[in-house]
Amino acid sequence: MKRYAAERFIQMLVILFGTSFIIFFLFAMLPGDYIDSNVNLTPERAKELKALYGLDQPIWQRYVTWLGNVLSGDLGFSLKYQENVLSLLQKYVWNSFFVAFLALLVTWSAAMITGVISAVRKYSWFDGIVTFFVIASMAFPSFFISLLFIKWFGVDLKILPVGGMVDTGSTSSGFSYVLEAARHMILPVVILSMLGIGSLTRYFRSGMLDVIRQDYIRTARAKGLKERTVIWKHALKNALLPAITLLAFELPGLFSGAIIIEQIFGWPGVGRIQLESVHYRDYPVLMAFTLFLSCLTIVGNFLADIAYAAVDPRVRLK
Amino acid sequence: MTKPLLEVRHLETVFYTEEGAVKAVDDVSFTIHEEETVCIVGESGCGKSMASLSIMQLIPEAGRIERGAVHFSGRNLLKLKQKEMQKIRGCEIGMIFQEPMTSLNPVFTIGEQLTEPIREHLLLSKKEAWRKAVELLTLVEIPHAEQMMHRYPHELSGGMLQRIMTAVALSCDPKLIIADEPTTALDVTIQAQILDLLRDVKKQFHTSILFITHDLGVVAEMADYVIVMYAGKIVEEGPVAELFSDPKHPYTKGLLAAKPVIGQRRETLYTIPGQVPALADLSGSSCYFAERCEHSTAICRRSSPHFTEFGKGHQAACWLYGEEKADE
Amino acid sequence: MKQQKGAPPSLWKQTYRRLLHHKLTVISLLFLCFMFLLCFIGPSFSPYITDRTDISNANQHPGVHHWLGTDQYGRDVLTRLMLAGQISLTVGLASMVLSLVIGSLLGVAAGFYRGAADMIIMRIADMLMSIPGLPLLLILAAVMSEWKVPSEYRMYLIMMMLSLIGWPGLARLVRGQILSLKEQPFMMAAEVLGLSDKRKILYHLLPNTLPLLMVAATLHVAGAMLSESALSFLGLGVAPPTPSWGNMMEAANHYMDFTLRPWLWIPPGTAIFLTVVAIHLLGDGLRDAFDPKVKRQVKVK
Amino acid sequence: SAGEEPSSAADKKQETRIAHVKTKKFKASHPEALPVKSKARTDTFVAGISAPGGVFLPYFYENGWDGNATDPIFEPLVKLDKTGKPAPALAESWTISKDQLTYTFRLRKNLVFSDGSPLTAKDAAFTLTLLHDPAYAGYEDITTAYIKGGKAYKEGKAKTIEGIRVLDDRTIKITTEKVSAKSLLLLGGQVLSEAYYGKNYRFGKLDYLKELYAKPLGAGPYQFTEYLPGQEIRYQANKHYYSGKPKTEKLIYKIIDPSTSLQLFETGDLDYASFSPDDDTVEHLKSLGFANISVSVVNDYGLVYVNHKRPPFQDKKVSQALIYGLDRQKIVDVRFKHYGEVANVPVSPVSWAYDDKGVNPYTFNPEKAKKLLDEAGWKTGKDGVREKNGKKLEISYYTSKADDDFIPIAKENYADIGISLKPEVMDFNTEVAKINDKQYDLAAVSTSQILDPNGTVEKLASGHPNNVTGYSNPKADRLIEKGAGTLDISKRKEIYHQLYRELGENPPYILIHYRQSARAVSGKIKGLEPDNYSGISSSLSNVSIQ
Amino acid sequence: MSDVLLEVKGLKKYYEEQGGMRKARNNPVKAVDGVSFTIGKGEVFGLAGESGSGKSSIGKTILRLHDKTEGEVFFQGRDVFRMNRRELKTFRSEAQLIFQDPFSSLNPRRRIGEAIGEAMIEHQLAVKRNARDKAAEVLESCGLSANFIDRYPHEFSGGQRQRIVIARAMALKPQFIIMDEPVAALDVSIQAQMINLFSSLQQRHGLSYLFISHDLSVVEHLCTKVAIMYLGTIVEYASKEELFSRPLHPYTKALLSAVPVPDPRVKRERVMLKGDIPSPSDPPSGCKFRMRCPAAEKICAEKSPPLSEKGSQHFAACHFV
Ligand SMILES: Nc1ncnc2c1ncn2[C@@H]1O[C@H](COP(=O)(O)OP(=O)(O)OP(=O)(O)O)[C@@H](O)[C@H]1O
Ligand SMILES: Nc1ncnc2c1ncn2[C@@H]1O[C@H](COP(=O)(O)OP(=O)(O)OP(=O)(O)O)[C@@H](O)[C@H]1O
Ligand SMILES: [Mg+2]
Ligand SMILES: [Mg+2]
Repeated sequence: MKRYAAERFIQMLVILFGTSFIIFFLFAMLPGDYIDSNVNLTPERAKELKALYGLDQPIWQRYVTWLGNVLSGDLGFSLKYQENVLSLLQKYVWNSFFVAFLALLVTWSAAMITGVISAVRKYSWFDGIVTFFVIASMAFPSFFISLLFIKWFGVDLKILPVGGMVDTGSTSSGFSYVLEAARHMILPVVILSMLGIGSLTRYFRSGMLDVIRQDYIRTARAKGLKERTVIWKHALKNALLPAITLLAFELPGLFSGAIIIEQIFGWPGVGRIQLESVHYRDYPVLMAFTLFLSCLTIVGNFLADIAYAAVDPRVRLK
Repeated sequence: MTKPLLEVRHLETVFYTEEGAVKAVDDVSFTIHEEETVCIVGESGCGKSMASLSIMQLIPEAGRIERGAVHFSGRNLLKLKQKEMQKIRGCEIGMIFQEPMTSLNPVFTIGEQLTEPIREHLLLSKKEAWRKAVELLTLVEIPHAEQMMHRYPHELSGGMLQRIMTAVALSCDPKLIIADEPTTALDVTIQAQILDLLRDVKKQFHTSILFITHDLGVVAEMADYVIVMYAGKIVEEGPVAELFSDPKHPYTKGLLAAKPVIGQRRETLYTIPGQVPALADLSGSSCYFAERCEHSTAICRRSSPHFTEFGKGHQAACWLYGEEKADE
Repeated sequence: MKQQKGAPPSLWKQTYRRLLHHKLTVISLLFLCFMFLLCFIGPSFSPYITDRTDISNANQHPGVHHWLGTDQYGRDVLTRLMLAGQISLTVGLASMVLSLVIGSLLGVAAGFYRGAADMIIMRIADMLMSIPGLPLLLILAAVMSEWKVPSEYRMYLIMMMLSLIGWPGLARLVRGQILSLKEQPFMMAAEVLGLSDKRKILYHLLPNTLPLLMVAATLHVAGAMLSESALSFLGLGVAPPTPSWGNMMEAANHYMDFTLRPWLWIPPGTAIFLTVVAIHLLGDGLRDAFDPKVKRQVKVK
Repeated sequence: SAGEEPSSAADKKQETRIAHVKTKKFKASHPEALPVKSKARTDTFVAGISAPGGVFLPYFYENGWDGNATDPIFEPLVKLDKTGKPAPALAESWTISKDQLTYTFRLRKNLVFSDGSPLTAKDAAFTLTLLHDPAYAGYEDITTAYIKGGKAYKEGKAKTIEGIRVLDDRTIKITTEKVSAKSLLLLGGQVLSEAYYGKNYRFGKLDYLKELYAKPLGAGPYQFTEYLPGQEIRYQANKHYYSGKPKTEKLIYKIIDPSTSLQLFETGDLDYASFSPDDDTVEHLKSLGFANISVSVVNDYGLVYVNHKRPPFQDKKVSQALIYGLDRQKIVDVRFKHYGEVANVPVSPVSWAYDDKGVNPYTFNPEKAKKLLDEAGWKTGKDGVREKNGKKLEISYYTSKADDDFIPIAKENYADIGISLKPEVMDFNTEVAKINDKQYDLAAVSTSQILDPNGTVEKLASGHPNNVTGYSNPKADRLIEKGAGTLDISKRKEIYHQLYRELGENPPYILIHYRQSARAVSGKIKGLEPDNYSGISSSLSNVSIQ
Repeated sequence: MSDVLLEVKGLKKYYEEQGGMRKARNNPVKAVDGVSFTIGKGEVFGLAGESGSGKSSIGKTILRLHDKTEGEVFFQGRDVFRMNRRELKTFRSEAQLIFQDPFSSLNPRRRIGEAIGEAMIEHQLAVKRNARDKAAEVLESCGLSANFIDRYPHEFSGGQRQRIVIARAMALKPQFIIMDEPVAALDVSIQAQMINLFSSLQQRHGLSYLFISHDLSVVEHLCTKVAIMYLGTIVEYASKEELFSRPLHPYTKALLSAVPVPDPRVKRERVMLKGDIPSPSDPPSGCKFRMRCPAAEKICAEKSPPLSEKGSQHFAACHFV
């Protein structure tokens, strides 16, 4: 276990280093830097500012400086937001996290239920309809679904808010705040879930189809267990196993996949920060965010391994 | 002889596949009496498992029981509702499967899997079920039964798992145990242990056993009564001693002769020529063994033979013995 | 099936026969053929092939002259839909082929040779997987204009880049498959027979990953078409005025067009949807059909 | 004035010649049809804002939206009125010396910041000094005000800035070294409290201010209460505001995506929103019933840069042909759907400097364009594309708008006259970088709000460091310099008129459009008069809710 | 003893568990733990023993499908583990392996004609043009119809597939074939056919077999020499007649007595073994069989008995025989 953790850790460092390197140098290939985008600056002023921000140094040196700072725990200072990157991300990342997490929850539970049912009743009308909806939800661009839902639920039916995280000017706190935020979350979460649910449902369906054919399912039936127990206890737990590996890539994916949706719904998440960091060449933010996602991927992988071991006794630690 | 416990009548199980309808079990009838061990032998794919699974109504999705009746303790199982059938499975009829490694759920402990049917059928509390499970494990000669309850299947050897499967099958004191090739995946020395155990259990609990195997040696050790199947049909059946000493059907004869036996040196082995037919290619109106039979005649290819009685319940389905043969 | 006694049908023939057995798959296949014909041959029957702007005819309802109406420049929506289909379908297929080739090559290399190659390929895959996609796209787009890539080709280049960086998933999949295939006795047998690596990879490993690749491929076509539309939303898609289904759907982005002129977005939306559905079903069907071991069971009535 | 419906399409065309049309207003037809959400808000005014960054300190924010967000909090000495002319704000008056170099501001009596602390001329002096600090890295380039001694201070050679003198609590006198039309606004900007922002100030060290970015203190009509990142900015009426506490207790800037602002207005989440109008949008707004709509010309214009450093465009005839050959009316019609007009003068019609008399209107004329190109030596080649000395007339066009209306029309128009247009969409910063490097043929840009007409033309001066079009015209150079070198508006008006005519003859770029914007205000809101120079912020203090 | 074809000396094969969490046990699996034997030309050598005792591992290691851990293997005097690529290739045509499950050792996506032909092409026994005909020839020699060459493996029955696999091996004209439980997956009635085919091929071509099986009755029928394995080591080794008539090692005895006899009248006295086979990654000290041995004593736990000659050409590893 120790050796494993150590191996993982080294791998993680390599990956983090590699990713930061790739992103940094790709970013450097972009024409223009943060200062250049301000068309009104006189060349002298621009030069002054570049010196102030350290943008006049050669790219290598900038990378080394950046790396040094990161290693000493300093992620830098956002040029656009004039704020410490860490505190900046902290402001927004939780909002994204909540939506992403809920979406993950919804995606997985819905995919699990529909996947299992359509596997158990494969080729039934239920299976057909589920398949159809699953593909439909995958087939439309997210901005389109967002606008459609806003139109239906927000403007026409007026049952759900059009955007934001709380009602305008709301001062609610405690439980009513949670309720309010929850109402605002419904559409983004649903749409975000729709994006992922398709492939996952298919995945569960085929995983379940595999499991149902296994001998131990027949044994469970031969023991006279209720069909419910057989499917939702014996079969599902096994079908879940391979899916755990998928989970590792889901979370970072949700963070970066939510950009468009956050934008349209005015959800105060990191999506906009991320986009702006590219648009305005705010490289400390972009780099920090990239590192954050890389870490999430790696940590996700690691957690998936552990979760796998927790669920599957065959790989459990001794 | 004691009274019949299970009577299977004209059972027919059909698989609907791309190649057409496959009669995996074709008009099979037999009876199991109380405290009797009945063995079904036959080659792979001849429908042994499907016959037993049809009794339990656990055949795979693609299959359907098209005809027949299965009377168990006076009830026709095929007419029961799903719920009622559930009460019989695991409770009155226990089942042991071929592959102990894959027949236990890898993600649950032995304890969980063993107490499940006990709680489901005997409605015991968790604690009582646990106690009973430990007793069962001790009964099937598992050492350190308490500890074993917390183990996972992959931590145990095949022989142990098969004993645990036996414990599961015994958990609700069934009247009948169906053992579908319980030792095929095991080594000979372990096989001997399991066979011993089954015999003990039968003596102790007065259960009947439906034992499925393709190993004639095992049959000779276990059976009171033997059924020989070929391509979905029963070709011969009879008490074990009769059948081994005086096989009637050419196929049975072939089987007995083809098997090398230690200490019986032969230059070449007797072989049954040809291949086992694919069930899908068979039509109803011939003896399915005709293609490979040395004695086959025109009638064998024309119509399927009826059973001829030889006394003591020994009968075979072969034109060699039918009256029509005389007519030819 | 009596003719089975004679010359046995080949795997392809069987595959073909199995495909036909599955109605949905056939329908999907036919639909895709129809889509291709529509997009690549259809425009030549259109009187509006020049795609010229004509403000006096802007925003026409669907009608006799313009079956699907016109857009705000007075261009015929149907014609544009077909022209757009050329782009979207090409992009989908091309990027599928590319990422399939790269993904399976790298996956095979990693899985077959293991060792250092495996290590390096998989670590790079990890890296690529953890790089956030959107910034990367923006960067790539900007870099390409820096390199003076003509904008007509840029879209394709972006899609190529997408496949170039999108291989890790597939490579992982293929690698896993290769690893498990390598454990199969028939690979052991190939070893015993002293077959060369080339033969082992080309004739034994790759064909056996085919069902998997089939599904991955169909998923990828759908994915590529959708990401093309997402790219258009970000302004990284095909260069206007060339239409693509993605940038036609952009019309929905304008609230009034969205509510008042559904003929602007319903056709491309439906086209994407149906194509994706068809490709999915085809993928499912192909996977089953390509597997000689799977015998599809007939439904019990 | 009630909403007058234009009767026929022809009339409509006439009316939308916006240069001559005043703001058009449509009154709410059913003010009682207010959405529930809006009805529920009785003491709060909600307006939309796109993407503020959270730095609420003038001169220091890096995000234009933060400017909008700080406007209600910080009051300048001098502001611009509806017509773009300077008007008193914190300064009750100001005088400019004869030589146009010395400015003396006279502050109002008893000014205080929103925390009750006094606001004096010292605060104004502090603000200007702060901007001269070498560590100051904000957007404002105070050196263009040429304050005497400013440079010396910045370089650390002087302890104070010589040109800034506080005469008394209410008077500040600033001496500059060069006449500049920009100076008044630069000098009379928003005032920061020295007591609050200058507490820890040491020369060359401004980091301490970062702590205060999120805790603004000013003397504007509203004071900051709370910022919910990415969601909304909340304000409260400033009871110390010099012209009295605003009538509406609370103000909220809600952060929205422009693609849903109409939806949000419709559901009552916003009390005010502005749109790029078209018939559909205006009709829709009218149909809501509760919206007071005003359609007015926006203080900017759209244009396409032409890179005069590239060979084909060094010939004036080619530039002219580009304009003649382009159906700009069509572009404007598609782009603004009856709410825009073809531009011929590089300043918005709302500016006092606007005058298009005698300026060549460049009416769409492909024949003339062809002739000009012929004359310039570009002969039609085999494939219909003109060529000269073996080089084809292929022109790239950079834009950062994915659905740029210019592309389909221009591509067609130019193809007709033998020019092959290669459009390319890229992200804004890339485009800007390319423009700055003069690596382009044509590039679409849109000006930001024009505060002073000099701003739109100064970069055409051949000596200007930011002359990204590479335009060089001695006559224009002279006029530009003259226009910036005087502060007398009537004189400047004349100068600019001459300049515009000259620019018409020797076009530096392709002017495309003026546009209108539709502003919708919820019927319950009274007193809000958005204008073209300060948006809603100048009338915020008058807003009341019925 | 005539010519020695294959000589195995002190062969060991340990499966190292890779590091990492998934496989936490760090003890190597001692699948083969010091095994020596020789196989002469034309000899059929039987290897029997319980599942997991390392029979297949020996077979695979001899053919260099794995790396060895220790020991040497000589094939016709050449050290198998020192062969270069070319020699290895020749070796591959001279020594062949037939697996237990004929279906899984055939590539499901390859016609059998191709499967047989490609091996011949690879070893220059055929060229592309005549590969088909040669494949057909080989098929016929193994009792299959030549029109089968264009079919796919799944279109055959188990017995036919086994013949195909044999044909594929025979196509390379090997001298030595390792048969790894070649009949275990076959139907009873087909088993006999295969066994007969094996002996006829062996006699016709003067082949040598390493015949791996746990079915002692088959071993007895086919082999000339037999070794019994237990947990990676050979516990007894003798000529067939010797071993079956006079088993020495308690494990061999138990094994023989556990083989069920298809005759209900015969009630044999059975040596019942307690317990299960221990894990090869954690074998008991001393004699590996002692945990289950009915005759085990103290010495068995302390010393592992060497394989020593207990009769003429009859070796056994037990302290008490
Ligand atoms: N899922 C299925 N789909 C189609 N046909 C099936 C299916 N399962 C079994 N069959 C058919 O039923 C026949 C009988 O199978 P069964 O499992 O009963 O044989 P068996 O005698 O138990 O063989 P074995 O000794 O290999 O266990 C097989 O020949 C097969 O063709
Ligand atoms: N590739 C491998 N990696 C790790 N352990 C292995 C591997 N192959 C075999 N083993 C282990 O080595 C031991 C011997 O296996 P082997 O297959 O040689 O036995 P066998 O005698 O052929 O058994 P069977 O009769 O079941 O075929 C077993 O415990 C097995 O688990
Ligand atoms: Mg079976
Ligand atoms: Mg083996």
